[in-house]
Amino acid sequence: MDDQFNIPGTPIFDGTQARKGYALNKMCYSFNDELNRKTFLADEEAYMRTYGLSEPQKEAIRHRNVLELIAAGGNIYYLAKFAGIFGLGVQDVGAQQTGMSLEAFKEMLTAHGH
Amino acid sequence: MDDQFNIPGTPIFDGTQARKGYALNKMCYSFNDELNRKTFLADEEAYMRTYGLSEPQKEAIRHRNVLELIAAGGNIYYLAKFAGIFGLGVQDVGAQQTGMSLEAFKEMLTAHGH
Amino acid sequence: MARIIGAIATSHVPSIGGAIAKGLQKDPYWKPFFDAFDPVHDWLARNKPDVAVVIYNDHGLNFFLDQMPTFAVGAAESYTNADEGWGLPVRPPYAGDSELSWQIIDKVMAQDFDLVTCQEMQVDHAFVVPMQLLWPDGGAKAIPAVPVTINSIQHPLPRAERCFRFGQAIGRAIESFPRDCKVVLLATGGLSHQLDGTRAGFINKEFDLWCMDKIVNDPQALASLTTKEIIEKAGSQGVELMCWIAMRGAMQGHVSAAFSKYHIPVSNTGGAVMVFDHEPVVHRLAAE
Amino acid sequence: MARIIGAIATSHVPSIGGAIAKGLQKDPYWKPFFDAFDPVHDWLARNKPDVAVVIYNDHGLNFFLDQMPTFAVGAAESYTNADEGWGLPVRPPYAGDSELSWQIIDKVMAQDFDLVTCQEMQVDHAFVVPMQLLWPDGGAKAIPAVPVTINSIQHPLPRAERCFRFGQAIGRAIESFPRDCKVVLLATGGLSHQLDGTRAGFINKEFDLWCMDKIVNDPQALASLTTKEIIEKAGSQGVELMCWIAMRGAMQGHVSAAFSKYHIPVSNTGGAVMVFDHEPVVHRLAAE
Ligand SMILES: [Fe+3]
Ligand SMILES: [Fe+3]
Repeated sequence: MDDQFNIPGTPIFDGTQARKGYALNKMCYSFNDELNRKTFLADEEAYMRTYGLSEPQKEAIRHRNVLELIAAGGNIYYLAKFAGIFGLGVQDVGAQQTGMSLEAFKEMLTAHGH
Repeated sequence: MDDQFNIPGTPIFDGTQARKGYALNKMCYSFNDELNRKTFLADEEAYMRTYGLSEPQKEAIRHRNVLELIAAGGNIYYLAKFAGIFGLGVQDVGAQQTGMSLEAFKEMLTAHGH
Repeated sequence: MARIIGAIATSHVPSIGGAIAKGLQKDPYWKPFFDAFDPVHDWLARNKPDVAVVIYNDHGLNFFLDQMPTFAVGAAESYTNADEGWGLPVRPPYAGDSELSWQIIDKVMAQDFDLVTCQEMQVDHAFVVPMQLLWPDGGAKAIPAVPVTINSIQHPLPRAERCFRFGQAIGRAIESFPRDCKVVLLATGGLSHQLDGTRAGFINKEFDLWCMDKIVNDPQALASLTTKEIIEKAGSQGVELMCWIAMRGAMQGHVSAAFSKYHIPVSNTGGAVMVFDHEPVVHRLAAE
Repeated sequence: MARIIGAIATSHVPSIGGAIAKGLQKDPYWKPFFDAFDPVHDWLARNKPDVAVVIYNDHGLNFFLDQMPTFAVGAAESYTNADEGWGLPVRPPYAGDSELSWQIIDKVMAQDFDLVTCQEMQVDHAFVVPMQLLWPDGGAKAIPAVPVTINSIQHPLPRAERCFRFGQAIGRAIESFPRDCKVVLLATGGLSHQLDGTRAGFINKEFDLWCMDKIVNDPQALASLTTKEIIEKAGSQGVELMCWIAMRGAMQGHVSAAFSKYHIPVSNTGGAVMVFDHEPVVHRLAAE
């Protein structure tokens, strides 16, 4: 199915994305487990091979780039576990995707209240 | 829920049975794996403790008694994996439950064709 | 557009797989059962389906009670078989068709069925044995398949009427699939049998023959059965009839029986094989 | 007979759990949010519910895409929390109520919802954070709970209308439960937020306030929203609104808002807390 919603700036994790991203999401899901997080950090390339990531997925992981990861089929909920390895939360992830500084992103969130 | 069907000689694996039998069924489900089958055979009591079986469940396992296992919450599909450890198939299991010899049970099945 | 060209329904008892593994197809006990598949092979050779949707019940290989689905649809590129604990040789993987899987998932969810989607899935004897019966040359020779499971282990089971409507939803999903391809439905399981309790060994030839009659021309008679009635008349594992009912629901055009064979017993089971031709409604209208 | 005495809806963002772990409840950023729970605690102390049914969405702790349910119901004696990968302290287990679980499973399946039943289940921050907010003294002090999940990760999601009717089915199941007990519903998630894409950080105060108005007196206005409309107006993770819609569906008597607070932002989210009183229809009829 195409992204039938077509809402600007808003990825939809549907069957097409789920098929494309399965290996990547499975790897990120494994990061619920601390031992797996450590194994990944000890040898990222080997860990990615074990999970059979595609080359674009590997590149996106190497770049720690959330938009690339989403384009490669990643789902934000599993990607959050990848970000968690580096102590990054949803605001860091939001700042990176919008090209804002963390402070600017936080101010933008606060501004919604007014 | 009670066994709302109340069909003679016919156990119904409903919520009541599922609650009662969870540990037993989980142990039997583990027998899909050959290593687990071997670990069980090497020390049955330890294996049953690991899965937290109740005393009636342990007794039924020790007796290899299918009707007792069902009374203790076992589901026939998982129990079949327990029977499989001893090379017993569904006809052996049927013969045991009906109190027939294997030959008599098979004859009874064949007789249904006429 | 995709077209449902027909369906094949068959028993799936593990000992069939055992007989195949031991090469017992010509053994006096097994010969009448295996011989029934010659006309099925002819039908497949004549009709050349491209892909199969296999409706069956898992027996505790892929699913456990920690997370027990009512209806699940496979959405993988391929499906592995595995050890079920009783020594059947593990079969090589079967190819999936994940495009058709997602077509079914998207369109069936839109019809208010609450699916479980499985991007990874092990298929047990209820999938593998029928595939072996239909394509004896093995996994690589078989056509790609989409596995669909119906819970038959833990009550409450979905009602027969719900399974029938689930099948209808699957049928509509397939027939709106834009790829030009011929789809065959497989239903596996049954007919009457009971493995547990003091009524173990129960088989009901009369009821099985009634089902094999009704499923062609009066499927609503089957869809109207309560779960209790099915268990009374077909035994506690006779609820696998639900898979046949769902398969029949998916064919909403003209259905006729191309072949039908009943043979007692196959292991503990009333063994049945049926082949159905299906002429979809749109094609009939176009021809008129 | 069991009675639904009301409901509590609240955001569940993980950083709330982080703030609790660090004791930041009086911190200027967090104080307005946590202070909103004082009246909620008063409501709980006054109404003394015996058991909670918690409708939430799992974020990839208990469920993965190999087996992704649309609707799942916990049926365990207790529920463990676990590491989600980002350093929240793991909370002690919460007590279940498996009798009520099976009542819901049996009666909701009979209303043609295709459930996944979970006799073992890990509960993530979307269950644990609201339980901490409502019962800050911890797992042992909290009332027993039945977790109910709605898929909000992978499309197709269940439509809002389907979630509303799912809630109605749960409500009927609870109100036919023979045990004399007071049930409170919890809905967790939302309101508007978006974590992914270049629109990340999107919050829609106007829409959130509209939802908080409609959910009291005109829930059908929410149930009629399409998934696309919800994502446009509430962001891609704003679909957690489905949990609120299901909760509201379960209350089919007279509903009034006992308390309501909206606070932007809680992390990336329009933070909302609402408490509802519910007077079941049968009790109203009896009183007339
Ligand atoms: Fe079977
Ligand atoms: Fe959330």
